[in-house]
Order: sequence, then C-alpha cells, then structure tokens
Amino acid sequence: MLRIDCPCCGTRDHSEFRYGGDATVERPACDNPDLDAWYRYVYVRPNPKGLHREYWQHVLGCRQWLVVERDTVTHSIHSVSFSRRQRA
Amino acid sequence: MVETLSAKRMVLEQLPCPLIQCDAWEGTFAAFKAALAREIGGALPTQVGEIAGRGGLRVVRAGPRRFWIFPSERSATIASGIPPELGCRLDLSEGRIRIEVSTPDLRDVVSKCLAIDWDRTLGVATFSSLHRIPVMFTRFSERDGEFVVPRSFARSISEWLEECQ
Amino acid sequence: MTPTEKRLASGGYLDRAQVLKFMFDGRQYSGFKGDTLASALLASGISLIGRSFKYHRPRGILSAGAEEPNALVTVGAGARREPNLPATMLELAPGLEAASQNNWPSLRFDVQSVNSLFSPLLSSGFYYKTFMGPSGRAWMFYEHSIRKAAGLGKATMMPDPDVYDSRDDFTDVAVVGSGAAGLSAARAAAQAGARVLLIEQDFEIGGRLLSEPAGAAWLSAMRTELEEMANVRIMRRTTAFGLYDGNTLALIEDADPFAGPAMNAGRKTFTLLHAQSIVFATGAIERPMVFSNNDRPGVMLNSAIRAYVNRYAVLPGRNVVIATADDSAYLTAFDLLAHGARVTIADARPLAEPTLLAKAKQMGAEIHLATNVADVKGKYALTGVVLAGKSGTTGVSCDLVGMSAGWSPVLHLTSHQGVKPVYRPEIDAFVPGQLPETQFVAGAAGGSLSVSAAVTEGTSAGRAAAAVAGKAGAVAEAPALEIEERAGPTTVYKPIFGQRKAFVDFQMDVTLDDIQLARREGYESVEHLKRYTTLGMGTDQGKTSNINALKVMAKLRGISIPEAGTTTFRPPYTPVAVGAVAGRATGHHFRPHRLTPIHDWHTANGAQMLEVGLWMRPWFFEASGPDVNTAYVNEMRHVRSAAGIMDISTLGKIDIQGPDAAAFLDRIYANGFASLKVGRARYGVMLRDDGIVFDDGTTTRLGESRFFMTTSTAKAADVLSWLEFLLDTAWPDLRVSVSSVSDEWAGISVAGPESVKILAAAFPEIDFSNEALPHMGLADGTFKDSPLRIIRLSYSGERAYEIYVGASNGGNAWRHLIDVGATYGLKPYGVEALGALRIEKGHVAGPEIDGRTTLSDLGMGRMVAKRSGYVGEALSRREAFQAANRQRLVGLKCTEPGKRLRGGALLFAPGEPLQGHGRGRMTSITYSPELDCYIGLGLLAADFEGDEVIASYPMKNEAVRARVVSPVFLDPAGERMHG
Amino acid sequence: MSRYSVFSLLRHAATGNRGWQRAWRAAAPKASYDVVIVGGGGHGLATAFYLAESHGIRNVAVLEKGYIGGGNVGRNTTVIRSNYLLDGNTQFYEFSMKLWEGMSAALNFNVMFSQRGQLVTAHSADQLDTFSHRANVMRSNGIDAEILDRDAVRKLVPYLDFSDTARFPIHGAIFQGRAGTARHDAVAWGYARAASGHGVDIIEGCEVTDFVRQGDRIVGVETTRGRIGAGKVGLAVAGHTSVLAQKAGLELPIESHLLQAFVTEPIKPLVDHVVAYGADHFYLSQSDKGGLVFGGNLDGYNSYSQRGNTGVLREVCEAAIALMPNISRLRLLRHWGGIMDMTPDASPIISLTPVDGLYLNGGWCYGGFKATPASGWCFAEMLATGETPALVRGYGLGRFRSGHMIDEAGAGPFAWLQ
Repeated sequence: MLRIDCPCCGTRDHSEFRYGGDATVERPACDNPDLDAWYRYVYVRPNPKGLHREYWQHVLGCRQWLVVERDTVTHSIHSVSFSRRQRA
Repeated sequence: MVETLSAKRMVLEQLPCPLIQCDAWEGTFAAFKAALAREIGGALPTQVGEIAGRGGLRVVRAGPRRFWIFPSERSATIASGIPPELGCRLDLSEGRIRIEVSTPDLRDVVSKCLAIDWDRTLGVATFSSLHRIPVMFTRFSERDGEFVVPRSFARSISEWLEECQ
Repeated sequence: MTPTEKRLASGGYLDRAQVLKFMFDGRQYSGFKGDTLASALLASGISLIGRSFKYHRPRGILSAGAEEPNALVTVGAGARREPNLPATMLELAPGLEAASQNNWPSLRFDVQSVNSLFSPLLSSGFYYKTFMGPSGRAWMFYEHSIRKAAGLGKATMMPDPDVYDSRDDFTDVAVVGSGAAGLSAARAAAQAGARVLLIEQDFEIGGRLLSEPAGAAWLSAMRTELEEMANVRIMRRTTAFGLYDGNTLALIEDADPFAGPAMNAGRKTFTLLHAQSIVFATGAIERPMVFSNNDRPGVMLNSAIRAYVNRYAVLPGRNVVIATADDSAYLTAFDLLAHGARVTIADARPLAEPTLLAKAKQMGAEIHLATNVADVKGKYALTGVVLAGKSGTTGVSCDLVGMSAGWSPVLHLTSHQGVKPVYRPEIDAFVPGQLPETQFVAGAAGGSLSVSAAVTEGTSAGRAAAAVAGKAGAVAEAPALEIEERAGPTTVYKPIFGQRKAFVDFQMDVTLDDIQLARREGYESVEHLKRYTTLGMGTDQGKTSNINALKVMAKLRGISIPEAGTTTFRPPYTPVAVGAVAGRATGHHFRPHRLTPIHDWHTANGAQMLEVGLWMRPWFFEASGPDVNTAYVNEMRHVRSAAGIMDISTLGKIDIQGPDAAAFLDRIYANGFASLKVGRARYGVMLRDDGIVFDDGTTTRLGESRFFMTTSTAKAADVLSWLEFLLDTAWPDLRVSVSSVSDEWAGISVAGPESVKILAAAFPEIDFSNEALPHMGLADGTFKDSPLRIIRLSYSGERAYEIYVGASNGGNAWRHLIDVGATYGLKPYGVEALGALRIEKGHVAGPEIDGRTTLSDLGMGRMVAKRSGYVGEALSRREAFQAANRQRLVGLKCTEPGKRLRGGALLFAPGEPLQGHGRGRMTSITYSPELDCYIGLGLLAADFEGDEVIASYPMKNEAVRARVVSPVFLDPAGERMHG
Repeated sequence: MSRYSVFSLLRHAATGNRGWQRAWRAAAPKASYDVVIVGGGGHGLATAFYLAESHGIRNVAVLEKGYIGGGNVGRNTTVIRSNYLLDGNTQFYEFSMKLWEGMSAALNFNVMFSQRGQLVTAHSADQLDTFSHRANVMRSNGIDAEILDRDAVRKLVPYLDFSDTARFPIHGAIFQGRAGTARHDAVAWGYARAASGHGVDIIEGCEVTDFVRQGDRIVGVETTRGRIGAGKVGLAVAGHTSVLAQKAGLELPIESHLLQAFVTEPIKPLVDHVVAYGADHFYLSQSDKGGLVFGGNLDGYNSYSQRGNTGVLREVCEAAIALMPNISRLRLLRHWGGIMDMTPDASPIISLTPVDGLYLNGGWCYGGFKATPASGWCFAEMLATGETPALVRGYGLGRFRSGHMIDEAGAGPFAWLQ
C-alpha cells in the first residue's frame, strides 16, 4: 500500500482513498466553450516519470480531496495538502 | 455461521445511533465554531478524530469543517440555530448503527478489520475502512470498543466481527 | 549405519520427552518435538526424498533452511493436500503425513527418470525448437504431455476446509531475523523505548546460533530478556516475505501445531506490518559447489551438516568428505570429528588458515589442499567421490559430502523496493545497496559474517531504528558472545567447466551445460539466462543458484560478476498460501452484503433475491409465478391494473444544501435546476467532462437552499465523489455541502391506478389530491418517529409515489403499506418487473447509459438546447457526437407472431447481409402484456432509413423482424401518471 | 539462420549441443538505417520482422535500452483472445488472432500458442445479456464465440465455486475456444531471431536519449551508443511512450499505470483454460510449467515502478479463492509489475504524428500482448507506406479531439479506471 498522510486523519493505506489523477491540469471555467481547452484538460497528460502532483480523496475517512506530491518511480510521497487550501 | 467456542467470548450489540452533522462553509469556520459551541454549550474538539463529551452528548471533529454530534437520543433542536450564512445542519440519525463490541480478543479482532495502529485508537474516533466500508471506530479499553457503521452494512459487519473472533 | 546410530544420544534443541510419530510415503517413523521433517527423516536413515523437476533424478536434503531446492514433499491428503513443501522447514508435528512427489510409480523406481538419458535432447529451451508441425495446432497435441510431465506436486480439487487470517499490524521497529544480529537489534531498540516486533521464520529463536553449541547460553539469556520486555513482541513461524511501499512488510505466519485446536484461529496468518523502521538481520545462505552429480542424495551444504549435528542431534554421515572454498567449513569438520566421524577435507584453495589446518589434522582429518570434488559416486546413497587435485584424481569413499562455496547474504527483502544489491569482491558476495533512512541491515545480511560483528551491528542498528521512531532511551552494551568463528573466503570460488551433470539450479535441473548453451545462443543477459533456462524459477526462487549462475556467465563472457549483472528479487521471499492473503474474505464474505431496511420482509415473503453490486434486491416474488419470466409479467400486469409496491431503498441519495446549492445543481446537471420550485422534483441528467452521460435521477427542492438528489444504485458512490471533487478542486467558492443520505432513508415506490387510494389510507394526514400533490410534487410528514418524504414520481408510467421514510422505520412503513394496501390489491414486485415497466415507458437505464452514449443519443438533446455552462457541455459538441450515423435511442416492436426479441441482438436493414457490427443493437427488451408482444429499446444509426429492422441474434441463430417506433410505447401523453 | 526442427535438435544433441548459433546476431549500430524502431519489446521486434518480411525493408535497427523482451512482453499474463465488442477492435484483434495461429511456423520458433479456450463468468442474467451482445458481434464478424449456461460452465470447469456460499453465484459464461495463451518470452525471441535472420540489427543496451531533427523533421536518434540516423523513426516503447514522445515535443493522452501479475508454485495440470471472473477484476490460467498465472486490476495510480503493491495482492487472492476455493492452499511464488500506457478509452494508438518522420505505436493498456503480431504488421505497413492501414484507422491520435473514442468498458477518460 501507499501510505498517505492525510492532513487531518493521519497516515492511512491508499485503499482508503479514491484516486483523482493529475492535479496540475487546469480545469477551464464551467462556461468556457473552448473545445481545445477542454480537450487538453480532459485528455492530455504530462505523465511525468518522477514527481507527480495528483488528487486523492480520503473517501473512507474525512472525504477531503487532497493534493499529493508523489514520485512515480519510487512511490515516495513528498507532500500532502488539502485541495481547497491549494486554491485559497 | 459456525458456532465456535470463541464466539461466546464476544458480546456484540447493535444499537441506534442518533447523529447530527454540522458543516461550515469555507471562510466561515471561526464564526461557525463559535455559533456551534454556543448551540451545544461547550468547547469543540480541535483535531479530527478528537472527541469532546459533555453529559449525554459526544462531539467529534469529522473533517476540517465538519462536526458530528452524537446525542443520547434523537433531537430536532440540537444545533438547529446555526445561521445559514455560516454553515448547515443535517440529521443523520437513521442511517447508522452503533455496534458495541466487548471481547478479551479485541486487539486481535480489530487487526483483522482495520489498518489502524491499535495503540492510537484509545478514546479517539477513527474514520477508516472495514472491508471497504466507511466506519468510525472508537476504543474505550483493552476489550471494549464501538464501530459506527452504515445501517445497510450493519449485519454484514457484525457477522464479519463475529467470524474474526 | 542404522537409524538409531544417526540420532545422537544427547544435545540439540529437541524435547526428547515428546516422541512424535509421522508418516512418509506410507511408512511410519518417529522423531522428537523440535525436529523438522528433514531432520527426523535423516535421523531415521532416509536420505532419498524426492525427484527433480525435469530429469526426475533422485534427490535428498541439501540444506537445513528455506533455501532447500530438493527435499520437497506433499503434506496432507484430500482437501488438505499441500504440495511442494520443503522438508527442511516443516516442523515435525503430531500426525504429520508427508509423501514424496513427481515420481511414478514410486520414489525409487520412477519411470520418467529415463528423461535423464535424453538430457542432451532436453537441453534448455529445446521446446522452442520443435513441436511446430505438421499442423498449425501441433503444439496443442504435444502440450498435453508436456504439461503432464511438468509441474511438481498435485493440488487438491476440493475447497479448503481451513480458515486463514489476513490482518494489519503496526510497530515502531520491525526486526527481521532472530540470530545474533536480530536479537541484539531487538534488545537495543526496545531498551531505547521503541515498540519492537521481532520476526523469525523458524519455530525456534536463534537463527544460525542454534547450530553453535557455544552460543547456547548467550542465546538463552537474550531470549529470556526479550520475552520479559513489555514493548517487545516476538512472532515465530513467521516469514517476512515482502517489502512494500511505506515501510510495509508482508508477513506469513504458520499456526503453532502444538497449540492444539485453537479457537477459530487461522491455519496461517497474513499480516501487513507497518513499521516506522526496519532492521534486516536476515543472515546469509551458504552456496553449493558445482561439480558432477553434486545433486546426489547425501551431498549437503556444510552449514546444514552443522545444523543437523548441533541443533537436531543427527549425525548424517560417519565418513564425510568436506569440500570447501571457505574457512567456515572447518567448523563443520570439527563438529563431525568430535562426534567420531571420519573426515576428509578437500579445500579448493591452495592455502587455508594455519590454525584451522593444524586443529583439523590434530583431530584426525585428512586434508587435501587445492583440491576439488570432480564427481560423486552412488545414485540413491553415496559411496564415494572423485577428488581432483594438482597431482591428479583420487577416489575417496564416503557416505556424506559437505560443500561450501561461500555465503550469500539474504538481501531479498532489501531489494524488493528496487534498491540494487552491490557486489563486494572481498567477501565474494552481493550485499544490500543504499537503503532508505528508515531501513537498516545488521550482521551476515550485510556481509558481516562474524558473530561478534553481528552483535555490534545489531545493537547499533537497533538503536538507530528506534531513533527513527523518535525513541532514544539509553541502550546498554550487549553481552559479549564469544565463540570460535571462521568466515569469509580467501579466494573466490570459481566453478570448473567441463563437468557433466553439474547442477547449478537443483530444483529446475539447470546444469553448467545449460548455461553454456544459453550463452552460445545469445541468452547471456542474466534475465535472458533465467528465462531461457528457467534458472531460479523454482519454489526456492534460486536462493542457492543465482550467484553461482552469475559467476558461470561472467566467466563465460569474460567479464566481472557485477558486469554480468545482478538479479532482481521479487516478492515473496518464500511461497505464500493464496488463502492466507485472502484471510476471511472468502465465500459469503468475499464482499460485504448490503441490505435494505426491508430485506427481512422480502426473504420472509418469497422474494428471489439478486446481487446488484453489493446490494441484495428482490428479483421477483414467488407468489407472482414459479419462474422469473412468468412472475415479472404478472407483476407488471398487476402494477398497471391495480398497484405494486417496490423496495427502492438502494437508490443513491444525496443531501445538498447551502446558499449556492441551486447554482451548483445548475452546473452539474445538463438540464437546468435553478428554476425548480420549492416542493417540486425534476428529472436530471449528469454528463462526464467528456460529454458522455454519467448518471440520471430525480432531484427535489426541499427549500430555497436545500435539495434531495437521487442517483442510480450503481453510481451512488461515484456521483457523490464527483460532486465533492468539483466543490473541493474546481469551485471551492460555492457554499454547498453534499452528504450521502443513502442509508438514512428507506425508499418505497407504490405504483398503479390504485396507488393514490393506498397512500391516502396509509397516511391520512397527508392530502394526496392532484392539487395538493401533483405529479413531481412533494409532501412531508412523519411516520412513527421518523421523517417521511413523499414525492409523486413515476418510473413505470402509472400514477406513482416514492415514499422515503427514516430507515429505522423502513420495515414498519413497508408492512404498514402492505397491510393497508391489501384492500386495494397491492402486491410487491421486483427489479425484473421494474426494468420491464420502464421499457414500456421508454426510460433509459444502465443498458443505454453504458458510458458511450450522449444526451442526444438517448433522445434527450432538447433538454439542453438553450443551456450552457454545464459539466460536459464543451466536449459534447465534438464532431463524432454529431455524426449522421450516430446511434440513437429507438423503440422496437416485434412484428413476427410467436417470436421474441432478445437483448444484445444486432440490428440490420432487411435484405442486408447479417454481418459485421450492424446498424445498431437491442439494449433492453421485455414482453409487454399491454401490447401483447415483445418490445425493446435499442440504439440505431440515425441515418437508418425505413421503419423495419432485422434483429439478428447469431448465438441462437435467430433473425427477427421488428418495427422501429417511438421508445414510449405506452401512454405517450402521460395521462396515467398525471391522472 | 539454421532452421529449428526435431532433426536439428537430434543432430546437435549428438554433438553435445556445441553447434548451436546465436538466436539473433549481436549487432553494433550502423551510422544510419532506413527505419529505426525504438523499443525491443514484442511490438518493436514484430514491426521489424514484418518490415523485412512483408515490405522488403531490411536496413532496419531495433534499439533496446536493456535486453530485448524485458518490458511488458516478458511481464504479462500471456492471454490471447479476440473477444472485442466495438467496431475497429473486433477486426483488429481477430486479425491478430489469425497471425498468432500461424506464428510458430512463420517464425520457425515455437511460441507455444495454446488455443485452450477462454471463458468469462457471468453472475446475473443482465451480465449474460451483455456477454451475448459481445458474442453476437463476434459471430457476425466470423469469430468463434459461445454462451454457456450455468450447467455448461460447470461441466467445463467444475472446480469453480458452484456452492451455496458463493458470494456472486455463477450464472453462465462467454467462451472463446480459439483464445488461449503463448509463451511470452518466446514471442520476443522468435521475432528477434527471424528479424535478425532477415538482416535487421537488434541492438541491446542502447538507450535513446533524444531525437535528431532537420528542420521539422526527425532524421535520427541520439543514443547511449552514439547518434544513429534514420529515414523514419517508429516508437514502440510501451510504458515509456510519454517520456520519449516528450523528447519529440509531443504531449499525449496517455498515463503510465502499474499492472501486476502473479504466479503460483508449479503443480500438475489443474486448470485447462483461461478463466476470467466476471464479478471482479481477476483471471487465471496455468502455464505449461505448471504455475497458475493470475492477473488483476491496475494498482490505480500513475507509476513507472515495475513493482506492485499489497492492495492488489489482497484483491487478487480474494478473487482467486472466490472463483476457485480449492486453490487456497496453493502458494504464490512471485509477483511483479509492468508499466501500462493507459489511454482514455483503453484502446491503443497506432498513428502518424504531428512530427514528420515520427510514428507512434503505444497506448496498449493491458491488451498489448495479444495484439503483438497485428500491431507489428500494421505498424510495419504504416512505416513502409507512410499511410494509415485500414485496420488501424480507428487508432489515430486525433480521435480524442474528434470524439471517436473506442471505449470498450465505457469507463470514460480516467486512465486508472479503464
């Protein structure tokens, strides 16, 4: 298991979490009709070999969506934070 | 289920679980906390998992902006005065079952249920996964604990606990 | 030598008071508590244990540990038969029944040992070069016999009657291995204040110290000290078999066979141990030498001989040749000499430690320096060896050969996470590479082969490991452990080429010749070598063969050992029972059951239940008919003619509140919700970002800023997470709270022309008139002490109500409705009828919302004609979604009397060849009692011309004509539900 | 290249097996090639073979950073089937199946293609309907398929759990008799040997570090063994497609994910088919050596590590016992991981790219092994002609922008859920 240190629940198995994929892709505004912007957001991924910022929801815990920085080669986790405070 | 000698070592009881959930909006948490503290008449737990109790009321911090209030009985009034501009209240008193477990093998049983460090469960509300089901576990002693589980899974979890003994 | 002569009169870690009888190949033997099957067999004079994988050569016991490649047996019978277990790891227990394997008709006379004669033909990879003709399926013909010849033991065909446990555990410091290093580490870490878990694969604590009589007192004192410390837990019979992310060790523990029938305890227990830090004190494994017939029963590792003599009090031979390239073998010689054996030492090196030589001579050993074993004589039992020295070859008679070619640190676990081992030439061994800050190595596992180093390194590793966990208490010096020790080669052992039947991998029957062949054919990278020759692929995972093979390949290629490569170790270290990992999650408990509040009524009243995801739902009720096809039609008729009641508690339910709740819904649903009036419900469809339909359901506005959403049963969890994702990551400024209330509310649907009467009778305080509660209207109330929400919604097309009541009174409300409704003919119906009723109304469900259809595909494009800003909008305008041949929802009506439609039929134009993917497909079908024919929903190309299709169902050789009609078969104006 | 046969085996055995030659030449890189294929896995080697065999293009190099066949072709669970539902997939995988049926003979290398049949269990009437739709599509496209009811499944594979305690009782199954398994390493070696025999240079230990451009066109690659010129460059690098494509300035709709495989200790014949569990992500078959080979779900997060985690280990073992309660005492011998290029519709990409001279073969998700021959065949044709072969017209890079996804599972643009 990856062991993800949820900022409010502590370190847990990743099986308590739901994966949400790349957290660096920018979601267009909801009324943005630009097909290309949406195409890039939905489909195109940098897919780095190395550090990856990604969403995980602690779905069987506090239900918060988190942003995790994790190495895709070593699986070591560098940081975990709430998604909301990322934006604030 | 196979009747084993051990099953009798475990006392398992399913009980109703009155519960009020209170959520703050982002940016209103301080004012919300103050309002909620006034509503229930006392300080709120600060860490997620921390339990604050007074009288028949237990308050658990269930998330960064979420509290779970466990009254001893259903109540339409608890926390009903939170101003809507600060947050909201949701009565969840029907959807959960409290499973109280008492057994000398509690540590062993819990190790087959939760990927949680036993030494960190005493007196703390732990939100975790039991067989992929969201549960809240609290341990009161070496042999007594409770699982708050979704009602629809209560029977399946009870059987699981009994068979893990 | 008779069996009794092999068992020494005293010594060893045996409980001689407990004599244990056991069976091997149908004959009874006895041993003591403390024996392994291997030591008990050796003590009983049995040295032929099994047959090899490919050539069926007779094999005995090579080792005394987990590395054993040869002595594999099958234990138990019937449903408890377990093949391929190494006798060296089997704790002798009351009633143990073991049998040799891979032989027929018997161990001694094995027909397939003829394979050995054809060994040049059966060289590595021979099967890649033949069995290709004459026909294209030739391999299928040969494969049958090849498969039968391969495999080792036989698995049982019966379900396992035993239970297993799978659990999680936590500790500050995990110490793997309980030899001198592990014990020292555990003690130090515990003294520093850490919670320590000491893991030992054997049933005895002590590791190789158990073979060191001089270490017994130290071992005993240390064990007692640890057992008395409250912060130390010791797991015996437990193998740490894998290291995973997050400093997690996977452990497999065998139940104590002497514990008696423990209460409901697992036969084996799988544990995921989450440790702050780990000390690997896993020791080292001795390597065999490579010479002709080195696989014969009676050829053993020198360290194994020591273990059998000292730990198990078995003298496996009286006339012994000790072949070595390593000083440690002299200790074996001394032990044998001390017990009166005759010993000849063949040391491959030109020189050895003078003190060792002197002592060996003084004790009576014959010593040959610069001498190797060239061949072994005797098939089932040894008669002698051929020694090759500078002066030529000599024959020496013997009944046992010991060999050592150096030591391989057990670094498997340290490399599971990708840390590459590093070669250290001075000890001729790979040691663990740079480990993370939370992991430590101590003792032989790190290449320090002396016992005193093990104690020192163990102590410092234990202290450091505790510090990682934040524990830095005072650690007392470990008691000194003084024993005679010799370790480390003075020269690197090199296999000698040109020897035939010189085995490198005993279990997989890979010889020097095979490696040379692989090299010749270009399979020279270590991974190619392994895959081509199958080296290291056995149940022993090549523990004794990997390094020797690497040396052979390095020498053949003329490169250094590290240049030749290292080997990747993959978990598990030793094989792990599948059942143990599964634990209790088997059978009925494979997945949890989800039951509605009304479940018990269903099972008590003749419901045939159906698994729908984790939920159990009534499929149909036996009172409606003997089988599903009769029952569902009757249930449909009943709903349309009187009234039916259905448990819809499984629907996903989400409470949505907050000042921005309406704005939020307006974005997440493709159709608009801001305009929805308080007290009214609306059908809504959600799209994914890619414009494909995600889920549908109804949402009711309970207040200005509060909504009650329902989702499909299947998507409930996905929808909630999706809403939370959008709120947490995309629109954190929206003040909205979403919570699952799926378990809060029991859901009951009452549908049919009589429904209003039933509701009015059941809930007299509520006004059910069209004016007070119109279609899509909401009424609130209470039932007993639970809240009640009644929404007038129809899925079936009849006048219908969805009754949501607090789950604790769900069963009561259902029974109340059943009681009250009896007068009006109310009957329960199941999901089969529900699915059929919705088809008659043209409502889409799972078969149509299949993750590939758009709103327009499902005939709902006009819902969003004037909207924008909703999730999925932009990509739903993509070119492919507007294509002329896009498949769209249609109704299909069977036009051939006496024939039926089937779901999954392909649709073609009449006259068109029934080939390819067709112009569309039938997604859902039902018999319609109202129309007295089969009807269905389908997806059909929008540019399909004509109003007739052929529904082709090749699996039944059917092709049925159907008319393309509106998907709404019944009451298109909706008069019944509005009524 | 000397032919393999029972006679050559006999002849060589008589001379102590000393006369065998290298299966493929150990080639050193030349200054340039007509076509450089990056990636010495199954697809790259097959492409090289068909370039030489079908198109007469023999001045070809296959560059492999490690040893050939070290990636997914040597890490998969060896299942071969052609039971695809959607237009485009159905025909492609069936074409691949036909190539499998002639592969050993074509390569003169026994890849042990064993058409033992594959079944997927169904656990409800609805699921069986879904399978029937698939079976209808297969039959209508000339592919063998059968639908079995519970009794027929029981007759075929009586050791599955038909007891009352089964959590998801077996309702029926879909069966393809021509499906089966092959010896995965042999596929890489067989293509390598045959391609090498046609003059293709197979260069191991040669990692591509960058592309060489002339204007907008790619004209070669920089490698750890020097610069190599190329008329055309074909990428066939499995899990590392994004990493290499990025060097060429391409960002792709691909994520790398981890898929594990498991093998038990070898036992005498027990499972005669490939059996997939329709109630969960699990399937198994028995290798000719006797081990049961298990496959499961993706580990579920982006990864370039070739090692799996304990979550899937538990899930796979639970499902194994749910399907076959008699294998609970059998022991797992090894488990490992491979890196999958996951696309947003779980279908592959064989495509021209916006970069002149660069051709892309990737995104095979977990279906790459069975596609090996057809992928090589079509990619070779694309490299030879510069055109998209009809069979892979649906596998273009542009399909996500236009909306022409081929999404068998309907799971949507979430690579880890596909």
